[in-house]
Amino acid sequence: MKFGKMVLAVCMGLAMLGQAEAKEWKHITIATEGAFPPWNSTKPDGSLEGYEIDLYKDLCKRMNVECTMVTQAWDGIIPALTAGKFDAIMAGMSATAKREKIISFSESYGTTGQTFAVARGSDLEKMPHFGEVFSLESELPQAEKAVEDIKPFLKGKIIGVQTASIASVFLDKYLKDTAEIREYKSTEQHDLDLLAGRVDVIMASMGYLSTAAAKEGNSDMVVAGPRFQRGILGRGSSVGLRKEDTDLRDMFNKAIAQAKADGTIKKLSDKWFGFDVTPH
Amino acid sequence: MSHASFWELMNFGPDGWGWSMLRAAGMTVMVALAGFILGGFIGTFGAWAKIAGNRPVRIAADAYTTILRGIPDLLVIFLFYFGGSLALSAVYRAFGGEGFVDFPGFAAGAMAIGLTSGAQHTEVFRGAYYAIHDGEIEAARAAGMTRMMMLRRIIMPLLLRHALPGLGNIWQVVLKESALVSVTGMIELARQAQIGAGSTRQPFYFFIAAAILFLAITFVSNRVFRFSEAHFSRGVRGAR
Amino acid sequence: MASPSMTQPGVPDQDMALAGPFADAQMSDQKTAISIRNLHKNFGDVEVLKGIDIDVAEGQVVSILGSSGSGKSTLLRCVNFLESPTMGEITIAGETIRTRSGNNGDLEAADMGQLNRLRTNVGMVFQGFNLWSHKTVLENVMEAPVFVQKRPVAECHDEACAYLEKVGIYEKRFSYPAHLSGGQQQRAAIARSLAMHPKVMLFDEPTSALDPELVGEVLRVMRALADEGRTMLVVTHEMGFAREVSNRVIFLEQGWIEEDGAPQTVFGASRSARFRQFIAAQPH
Amino acid sequence: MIDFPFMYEALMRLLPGIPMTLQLAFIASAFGVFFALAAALMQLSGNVVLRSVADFYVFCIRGTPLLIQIFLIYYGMGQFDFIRHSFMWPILREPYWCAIFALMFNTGAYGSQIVRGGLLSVPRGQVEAARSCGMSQVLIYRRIILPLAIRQALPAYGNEVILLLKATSLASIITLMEITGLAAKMISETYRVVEVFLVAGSLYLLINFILSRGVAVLEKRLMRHTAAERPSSRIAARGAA
Repeated sequence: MKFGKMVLAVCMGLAMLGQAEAKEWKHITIATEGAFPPWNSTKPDGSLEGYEIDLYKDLCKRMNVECTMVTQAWDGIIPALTAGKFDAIMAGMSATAKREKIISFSESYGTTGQTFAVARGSDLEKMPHFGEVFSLESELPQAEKAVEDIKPFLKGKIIGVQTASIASVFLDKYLKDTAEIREYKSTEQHDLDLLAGRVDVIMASMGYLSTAAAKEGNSDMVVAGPRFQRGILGRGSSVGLRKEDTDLRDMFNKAIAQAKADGTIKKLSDKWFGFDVTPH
Repeated sequence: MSHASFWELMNFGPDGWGWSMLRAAGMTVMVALAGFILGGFIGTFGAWAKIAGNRPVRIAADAYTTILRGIPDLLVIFLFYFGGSLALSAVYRAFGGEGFVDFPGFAAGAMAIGLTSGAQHTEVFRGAYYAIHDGEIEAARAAGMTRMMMLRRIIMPLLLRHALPGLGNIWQVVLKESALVSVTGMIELARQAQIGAGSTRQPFYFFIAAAILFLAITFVSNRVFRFSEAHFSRGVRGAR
Repeated sequence: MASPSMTQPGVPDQDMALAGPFADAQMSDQKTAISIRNLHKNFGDVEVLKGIDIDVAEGQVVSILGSSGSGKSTLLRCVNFLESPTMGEITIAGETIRTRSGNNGDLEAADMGQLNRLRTNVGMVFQGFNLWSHKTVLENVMEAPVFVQKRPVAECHDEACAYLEKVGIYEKRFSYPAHLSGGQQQRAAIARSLAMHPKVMLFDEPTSALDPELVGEVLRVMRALADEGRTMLVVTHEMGFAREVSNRVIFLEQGWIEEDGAPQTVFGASRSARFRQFIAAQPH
Repeated sequence: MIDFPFMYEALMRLLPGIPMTLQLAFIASAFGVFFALAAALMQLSGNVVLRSVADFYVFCIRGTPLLIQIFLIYYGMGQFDFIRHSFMWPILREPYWCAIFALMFNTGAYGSQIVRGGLLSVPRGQVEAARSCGMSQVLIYRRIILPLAIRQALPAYGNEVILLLKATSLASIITLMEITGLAAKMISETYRVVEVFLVAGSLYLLINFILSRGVAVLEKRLMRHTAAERPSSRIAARGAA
């Protein structure tokens, strides 16, 4: 019967879609978000650009594998990796202890820290410690003092942050009782709401915010307040991988180490961020 | 905050978003169509199960339609998107494969849509079957037709005629549901509009453009359905 | 053809009759309850009523006969403007309905307030009963007195019960229309229109939708109303009712009044060949 | 394979989302009914302008996905200075009200088709009877047409409320923490999609089950007047006849 044939065809088709990856990696599918400039973003024609787009091409050349890049919405990116939709994540994702329970990370290929942005002309622009960087690992007391210093400014305000981001973890820990926290699916959405006046502050990666603020149409957005990194914020953006693919992690680590050593990472970060994001 | 006009954004030059939006509209139609056809197969089977199946089969079909009508489509798409890969991989490994079965966003979206619309297809086909007069089937039997011939020559054409208006409604629903597939990262209209809105900070223009494209698709497909409804009804009426 | 003289109420000897406890009609002198003047009604190009003049005196029971399509229902429906006349004048209890030209060439009421007030003077009983299906029988009867005439609820309730008693379905007052037989429904509908204390009652083929065995119970109620001296305009196919109960018979043919007079006269020796033909064709 | 303690934890975390889900659905359908009624009356009115406006509204809403409508109202409106400086902004600023608006417009358009069907189903004769009693047009609508139309439309409208309840899940994309929003947040922390969504799905299923039972009970109450529903009263009627 026709129906039976159809079912058979569909099943066979599905089976062919799924070629198991061979043990030695010849082809890697890497996922990014495509909405987190300058790390990664989408151009009008649908193609991708950004620091990670340039970087993955370099790394794949070093690993001598063929790579394809796909986009995936941020809040489903880790489940999609574990579900086997792709093999690696390069989406400005910071390696945190919490995420490492589920997936593994390579060495970091960039870190800019997390900071705030506010609307130009608002009182929040005057938050103290602007331009200072605090490590939540080695300088924890100072960092926590800085948080106390900005609390009076944030009292009763609304902070926008991307769901499942390290900034949201930070806010959850330090500012949950001070301000109302609203979670967005993508960083661009909280930018829109900052400009529209629905939220008073947003928190995201320094690299993202400084680029976003420089963008045309965002002249009303300014970076403010202290910058935090390390600790619960993780050790910088890294390639996210399935735990069992240790061989792939070793390959990425080796390639990243090479790219750091020969200055490729510095060169690319200067191009995209305007400053060096090489982690040390 | 905005400066560029609607037409500056939506032009078809190298910096314009016109082609991207059109491409995304094409993707919307493709994934909706794939889901609709898949839903049709599921619905055929479901209707058969409800009409002619034995008790357990009927209960299963009822459970399927009840559950899928009771939970949000967004959840179904999520579940299917993530759960689908896991399940397929498990099956694949059970048969001795290694690693992961890739499950592309398009297939996931189409299948999720197919699964949700299948529940509606089931009800439409069932209703259409019951709308066929017993006399018409009896007459076919009296004319000495075999079961298969009766199905092919009498029941199917009549079924289609009764089902067409319902199918038109389902198509509308499916078309709109395809917007939810954007959560799987597939770049269809809704997702493309979000990307454009984010990149240019002009959300209104992008979402209105997406809305207009959806309306255009709706309008055209409405016409197609109305035409085919008229066609099928005329044919049958003429034969009477 | 209707001659002007036919429009006069021609049956003084039948001037009756015992006023029942609910009768509003005055017996003293013959006031005109309804006056229809030069009534025309077109449906598109079809002329259904071609100039009707009727004066109904208080206490008169007028049967309107005619073959189907003769315009008798339309005539009745024009009286309370359920159908908009194309031309003409309706006067109810001495008050003429004010009209103006509507969009489609027909007349329309110039003052809806006046029309609605006059409508409460005219009770109407329909062929299809038209009881409000979401209300009980009692609610149906109380609806207009309470919400249109704004009379005290308690008073309306007691009166409604009395009317239901009168038409013989008091024990059904809490039932919904769908639970009643056709005859019961029609009697409820009669009670409903009585409850407004109408000066005139219009009956639009009240027994046509009923099974033959249920016709009698409705006719009995109508006969009782006639005996009370109520003014009634009845479109009917019941020859028995026309002959025995009404004191005036109007025969409508192709939009004209073909015959108008006392039943004895009309049924006895009609001048109209059409009417004699019509009578002959009726089942007995 | 199924981790029950985790599912229990998920249930406990999703339960607080129920009030938000119910609020969105009920407030939106309460307001939406008026849109539905207004659009239906406009569509049935003889006035060409009114009818065209209503037709256009219904066409636009039914022809576009709710997702786009929500985005358009939430992000799209916020794009314009004149809206951000208008008296509406204190309301449009809140994602909660934007979601309500979007859901309300949406259900209004779908509901109007149901209401229109209900209005058209009112028997002409019963309206004529009301008219012959001298009822004004307003009174006829209030006492006869609407009560009858509501009874007719109720089952379909109940279905629409269930669809609306499912649609509230989209409010999560504009930061509202209803059931799906909480589920998405929990997934972002635990990365366990299937279990969390199974729990969320069951919650929706349960709410919709209760809702549909409620509609059925209401329907039974309102449908007392139809003979088929109450054999007992038919027997009573026959006995007394």
